[in-house]
Amino acid sequence: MNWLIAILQTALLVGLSPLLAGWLKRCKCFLQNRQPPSVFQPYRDLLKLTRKQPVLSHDASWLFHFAPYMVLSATVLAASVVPFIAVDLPTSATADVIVLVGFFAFARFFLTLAGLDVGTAFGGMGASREVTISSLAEPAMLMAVFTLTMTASTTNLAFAIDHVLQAGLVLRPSFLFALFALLLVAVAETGRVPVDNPATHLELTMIHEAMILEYSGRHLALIEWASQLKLMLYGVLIANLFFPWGIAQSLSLNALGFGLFAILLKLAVLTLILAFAETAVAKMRLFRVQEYLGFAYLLALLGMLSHIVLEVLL
Amino acid sequence: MNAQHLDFYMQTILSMAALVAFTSFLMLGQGRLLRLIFVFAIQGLLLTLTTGLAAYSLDNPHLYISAVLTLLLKVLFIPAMLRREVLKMAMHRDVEALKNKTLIMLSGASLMIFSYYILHPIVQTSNAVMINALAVGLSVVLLGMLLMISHRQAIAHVVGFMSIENGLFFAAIVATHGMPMVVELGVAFDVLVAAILFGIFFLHIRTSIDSLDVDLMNRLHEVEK
Amino acid sequence: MIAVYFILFLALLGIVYFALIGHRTDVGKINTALNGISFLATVWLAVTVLKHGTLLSENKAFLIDSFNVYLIVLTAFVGMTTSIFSAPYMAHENAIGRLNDQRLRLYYSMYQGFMLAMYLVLTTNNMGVMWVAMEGATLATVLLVSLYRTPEAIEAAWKYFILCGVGIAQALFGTVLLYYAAVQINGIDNALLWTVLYEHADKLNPHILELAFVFLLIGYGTKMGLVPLHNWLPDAHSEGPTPMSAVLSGLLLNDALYAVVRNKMLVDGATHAPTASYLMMGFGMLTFLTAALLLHRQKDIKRLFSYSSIEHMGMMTFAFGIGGSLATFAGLLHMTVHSLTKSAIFVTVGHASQLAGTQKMEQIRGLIKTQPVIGWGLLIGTVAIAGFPPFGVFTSEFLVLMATMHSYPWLTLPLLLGIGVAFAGLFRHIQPIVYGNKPEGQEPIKANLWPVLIHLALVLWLGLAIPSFLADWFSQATLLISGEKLL
Amino acid sequence: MLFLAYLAVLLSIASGGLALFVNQRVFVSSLWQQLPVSLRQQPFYCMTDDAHWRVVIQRSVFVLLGIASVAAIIAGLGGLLSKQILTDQIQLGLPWLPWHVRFDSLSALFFLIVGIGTGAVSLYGTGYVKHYQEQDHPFAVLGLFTGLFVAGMLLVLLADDAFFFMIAWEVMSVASYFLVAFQHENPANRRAAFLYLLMAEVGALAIILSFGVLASFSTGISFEAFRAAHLSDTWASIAFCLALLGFGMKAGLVPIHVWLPEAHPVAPSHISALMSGVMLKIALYGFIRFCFDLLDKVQWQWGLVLLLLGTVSALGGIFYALLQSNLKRLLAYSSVENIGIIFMVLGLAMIFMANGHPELAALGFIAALLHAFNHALFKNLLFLGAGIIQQQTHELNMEMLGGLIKKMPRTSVTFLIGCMSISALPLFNGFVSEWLVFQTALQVDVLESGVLRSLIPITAAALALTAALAAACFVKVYGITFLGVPRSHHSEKAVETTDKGMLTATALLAGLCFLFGIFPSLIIRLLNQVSSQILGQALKNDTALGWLWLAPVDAGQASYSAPLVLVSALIAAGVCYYFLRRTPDTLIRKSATWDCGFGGLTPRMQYSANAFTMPLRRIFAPVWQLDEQVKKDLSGALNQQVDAVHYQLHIQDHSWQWLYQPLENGVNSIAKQVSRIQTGNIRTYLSYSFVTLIVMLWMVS
Repeated sequence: MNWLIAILQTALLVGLSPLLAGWLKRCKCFLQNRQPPSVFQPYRDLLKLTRKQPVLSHDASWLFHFAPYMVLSATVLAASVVPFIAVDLPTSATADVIVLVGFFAFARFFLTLAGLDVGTAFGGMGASREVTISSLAEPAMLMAVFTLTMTASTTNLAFAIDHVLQAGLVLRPSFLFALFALLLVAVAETGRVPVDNPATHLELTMIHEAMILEYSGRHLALIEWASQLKLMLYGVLIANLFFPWGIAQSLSLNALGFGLFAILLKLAVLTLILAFAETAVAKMRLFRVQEYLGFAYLLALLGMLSHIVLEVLL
Repeated sequence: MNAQHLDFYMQTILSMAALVAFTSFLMLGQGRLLRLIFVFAIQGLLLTLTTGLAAYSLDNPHLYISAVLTLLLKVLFIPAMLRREVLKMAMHRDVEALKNKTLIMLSGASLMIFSYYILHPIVQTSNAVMINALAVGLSVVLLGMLLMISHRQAIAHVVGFMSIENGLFFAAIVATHGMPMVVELGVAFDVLVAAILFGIFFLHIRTSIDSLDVDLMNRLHEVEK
Repeated sequence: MIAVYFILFLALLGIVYFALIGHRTDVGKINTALNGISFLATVWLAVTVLKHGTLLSENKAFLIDSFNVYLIVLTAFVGMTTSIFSAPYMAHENAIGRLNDQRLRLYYSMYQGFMLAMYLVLTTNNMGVMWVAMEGATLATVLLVSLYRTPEAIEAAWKYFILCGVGIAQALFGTVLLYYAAVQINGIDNALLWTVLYEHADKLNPHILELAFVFLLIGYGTKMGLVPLHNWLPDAHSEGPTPMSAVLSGLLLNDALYAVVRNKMLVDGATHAPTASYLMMGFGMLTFLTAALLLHRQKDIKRLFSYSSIEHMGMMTFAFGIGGSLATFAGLLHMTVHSLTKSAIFVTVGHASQLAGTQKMEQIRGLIKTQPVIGWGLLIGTVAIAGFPPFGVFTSEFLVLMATMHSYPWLTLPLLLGIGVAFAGLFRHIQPIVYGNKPEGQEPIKANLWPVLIHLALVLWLGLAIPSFLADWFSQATLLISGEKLL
Repeated sequence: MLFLAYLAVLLSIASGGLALFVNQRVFVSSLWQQLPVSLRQQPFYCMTDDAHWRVVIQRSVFVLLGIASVAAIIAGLGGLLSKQILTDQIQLGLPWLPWHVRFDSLSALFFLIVGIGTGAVSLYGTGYVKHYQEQDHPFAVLGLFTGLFVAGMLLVLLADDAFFFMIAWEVMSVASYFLVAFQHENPANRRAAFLYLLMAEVGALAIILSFGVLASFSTGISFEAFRAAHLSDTWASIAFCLALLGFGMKAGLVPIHVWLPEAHPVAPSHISALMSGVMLKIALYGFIRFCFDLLDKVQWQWGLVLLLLGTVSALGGIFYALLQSNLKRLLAYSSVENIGIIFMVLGLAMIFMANGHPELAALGFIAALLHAFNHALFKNLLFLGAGIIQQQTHELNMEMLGGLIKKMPRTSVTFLIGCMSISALPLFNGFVSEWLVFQTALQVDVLESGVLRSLIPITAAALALTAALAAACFVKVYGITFLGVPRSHHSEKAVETTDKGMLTATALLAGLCFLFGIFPSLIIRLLNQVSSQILGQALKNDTALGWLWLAPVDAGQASYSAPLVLVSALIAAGVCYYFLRRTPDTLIRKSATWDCGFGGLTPRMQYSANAFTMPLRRIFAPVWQLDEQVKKDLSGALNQQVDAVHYQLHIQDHSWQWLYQPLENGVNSIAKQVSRIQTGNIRTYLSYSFVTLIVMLWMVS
């Protein structure tokens, strides 16, 4: 039973991720008063891509086929770990937050390799920038996550959320810092403005798009889907870790329903904030990104220290 | 105690000691090689007399033998050999200008005092004369080294070396009435061989740097010039 | 006891024989044969000593105890192997015209003369005779140092002669003082015999003995190459023929050390103050460090290894200075392994310099590719002398370190520093010599590497396991010297 | 057990000895003729010609080595499973101190590591040594010292007294020195070898000194006596520092690591595999033995020192690895990084130990051991892979490689697995150990001292940075070396190696990496054994949720189940593959790479290794000493037209400038001063002895 629900929730998460992307686009168009496409446009795109005939370079190796499947399944695994609508599910015990980061690293590893595989300048450029940014972002993210896990004294996401729920609404400075740090990192990791702009294909600025430039057809679909899923995951992570209220603690049907409603609401709000941010700020130079992420790291560090200094009462 | 309480033997020994030390000083200040050699011969002679005296007064026969050996080696053979060298090299005219001679002499005097000073702790154990003799012997040894350090001629070095031997001998004779016979003979043999080797070396050195100035022999150094 | 006379007589015979017909072609073999026989004789002697303990000849002229017996065997052994090596070496030198027949005669006869002096130093019971023999060793070798008659050789020989002569004279003064102190004790005759002196050690006047020890230390220390009395040593080693350097490093230094240690035993018996120990430790440490540093500055390969000899003598002096059973044992072991290794190294060095036609290190290159045997011999020998296990040098150095750690912990630091510096100094020079490509016109030569092989094998054996009989000797000698039992 | 251990040692020595006969065909066959006819009945074919004979000998040498490794592995496993401590004495060494031998589970574990490493090498070696010219690079030397090297490492693990330990230790060092200097015709090797031996010597002296400190507090120099000794805190700290210096120098901690990136690249590849994969672990063993076993108690300050040193090494190592373009040099630096991680978590273990949390200490201890084990696996794998690449392309400079994934499919797969394990991706063994390290670091809440509690998470974040950079670094390695288009004709003409042994060796190691990535609990259970013997404390519930799960501290705190992850990954991949399976109208079409419509893509347009790391180089510039030069060949009117651009990048280690060059200059200048006493003037010499005499007389009187 539990397993079934876990799998269903994962499937739901995976299935809803294009919707989130659509919703985000819609918000942005609305803010930039443009005519928005349908919320379901991403689904259509994916479907179209899967039907198209993929074109591969002569120089592409087996790894090039292989990578998209790897990327997607790693992201799906990550999805299976994160509590979406219900907390105590067996899947969350198979892997904790460190493993979650590991999954993202796994996906990135193959994505960057794929970028290097064909041997174009674009692929290399994208890969190089991607690893740079991620290697800066990862410590900041772990720092932020550690703050929480140390508060809850567990690295298991489900237990952490439980702990927050039990504690009730406690105002913790460390959480504030961690939240901001995680937001910044999430923006960087999911390749949104101001770090990267998924909408552009301008050589000098693109990062994620440069990597996957050679992909087409179903492979492109897989990768697109994976990145949408990644965005979704970060959203869920932030929403459920910091504002877990409403998430289903029992497996009764209405609890689950309420949980679903709650998380969708939170996500909608988060996306709105993101859309605002993306509209407000401009993309920054590549070599200002380290300052941006350095700030994130600083926030995470402050969170950690304030947890150690202010909150642990021995 | 002072001198008039001693028997004649002791008095002679003391005066001999004084003379030997005096000869060393003469050598130390001596710039001309021939005179140097001459003084060295005198010192040998004094040594012979001392040995003979000791042999007579202690009627110890084997000291006679060493006396004869000393006479042959140190008074006749070595001086003659050195003299021949000097004449062959035609160095009998030139004088070696010793740098700050007075300093050397002063340091020689202080060495004498020093050797008394270091032998002083032994005084209470045995009679004074022997200590004095030992001190003279030691100071002769040290003066001999000083001679070698201050002079540049290889011949002077040989003289210094031999006068060190003299000092040892003097100490041995006076303080301990000579070493056992076998040692005496051995030492004498060594001195003989050494003398011969010196002769050979003069030849080689002359042929290699055609001079006997040891300061010219400094090929084997490790100082970066 | 007959063995002793036999050995001495044999050497004497050798002197005369070679002086007459030392230029024949087979002379090298005869030399080897003579040394071989005397080696067997010494083994026999060793066995008898092992059976009956200390031997004293009827006329009290010769004393063979567990301290000097193994040194005698060692001397004979190194003498033999070196003569094996010197046969082809000297033939080659003669062939390329560096030596004429007359000098060859001189060489072989003086070789025997040197061996005679060494045996006499070790076996005699009379410290006066010991002095005579020591001086005799100088006289025998000084002409060999100048054998090549180059200006450098003559200069080196002259320095060797004068410095050692003066030094040894001081040793004689020390002997006189000792004798004087001995004759003070009434009712004691032939007071220069070790046996007698040891009996009455406690009655001797400590002041005089301390003075005497200073003279003896400086005297024999000059022959040992203690800094700052060492200056003659690198010159003499580098300019003489290589077999001579081998025996000088392997034997003469040991015997000088032997003389010092004998006297130290006496002085320790008389003055129950650590003066002698402190003097030796100070000298040892100074010598060790200075030589280790000087290794870095060398250009001539034989000079390099003569400095390493100085360094090791410093370490042994230090070890004996520490006293105590462990350090003494280490010192004895180090004497053995050092002379074995160092003579082996000099053998290879000799071949290497013949191969390259020079002793300048920057002109000797690519030995391994030219003639692997020599190259590897030199490399392994250097590894051994630098104190790497499983060679015996490591064992003794390890023990010295442990002993130092026990008695004077802070002295281990300079010791270790010295070892490190010395190692670097050796290898920075040796590596480019053995490695690299073979330079133009460097051709293999006829070489006899058996001595090296045997020596290194022995050293290796000593490093892995010390045979029981040797351990017994060492422990008895340790008891004799330090007065403490080890095993 | 012990018998097997001895067997392993003897066999490896024997293999070394056998190697000496590689050129002695005539000699041996003459011996053969001596044998009675009855024995000579069967044909002894390999007497026929030299080449054949050489091959046979080389084979049998490596076969012997292989048997030795198998014996070592069995001995190790047996020692770990049977929870007993075996002791013995060999009648060698000093008369009053025979060689003491002790075989406990710690030794057993490292026996296992050595065994695996050597086994792989023995499979690999035969193929690798083929391409050495006999007259330039005699196999006799290589084989002999390889055998001695392995024997030395095994003996270190067996030694139970200071003397024996040092002998074995130095045999290991010296043998490996000769192996580093094996191809001594090019100066780089000579320099590396010298540096290596020098630092090995200094390290060994430091170790001897640390033993000496223990010895002066105890009754003898056997480890039994050491264990009984009780040191004052100061002396214990001194001993600890000396041991850290000695063993750290061998293990390659920053800043005493400089020999490592010099020596590992120049040694033959299978030797660098042994050195980097195994020998560093021996150094680690020595350190663990000294600190956790011989010293009676640990102090938390030591843990702090280790923590900081380890972090610095981890970061420094990976930073320098990132910029290397020589493959083996890069791998060597990444060894520094991994050693840093290990020491870091050892430091955590010490801190917990000293603060009275033995079970957490055990966690850290096991994490360290596990990482050591894993590193041995994948570093071996990577070095062997690098060896294959070198053999096939005669090239180690990544800028000259590329596109090998199509030329050498098998190698590329094994190498990929190696890269994934070393960059700590889930499903592979590297991840498990780093996960455990994080778990250890996150237990700081139990500590009282606020400093530690705030310091340790920061080091954990530093570790996160290290992991991320490692991933970046190995993306670069694999991407530049195997992917893309060949950058030189060397890699253009490269083909897959035909030698079965080399492929088997790498495949074996890759398989192990994967296996222990999926079933870490197998090895962790063995490690528990070790920690319960050394620390007297094992993990309480390492298998609370069943053997599929890994829950080191408490199922409620953290858990990881690699098998389930694997299963679900397969499901996910399978599902999407199923839905996207090739329908006829979506067959893949091959065409040219998109060239933005300009045309004429050349391999030189790809990202190079240096270009790939440029952003990181820019961001972390102060970490390195960079010397970057761009030269343009200008021509045409007013020198406006650029014909070619030359780019040069030279990376220097900071420690050279601050630590090593001053030392060298110091020694040289002192030596120069001292050498002034050798003036060459005899009168000066005479005055030396004169003055000495005077002074000493004055002193005694």
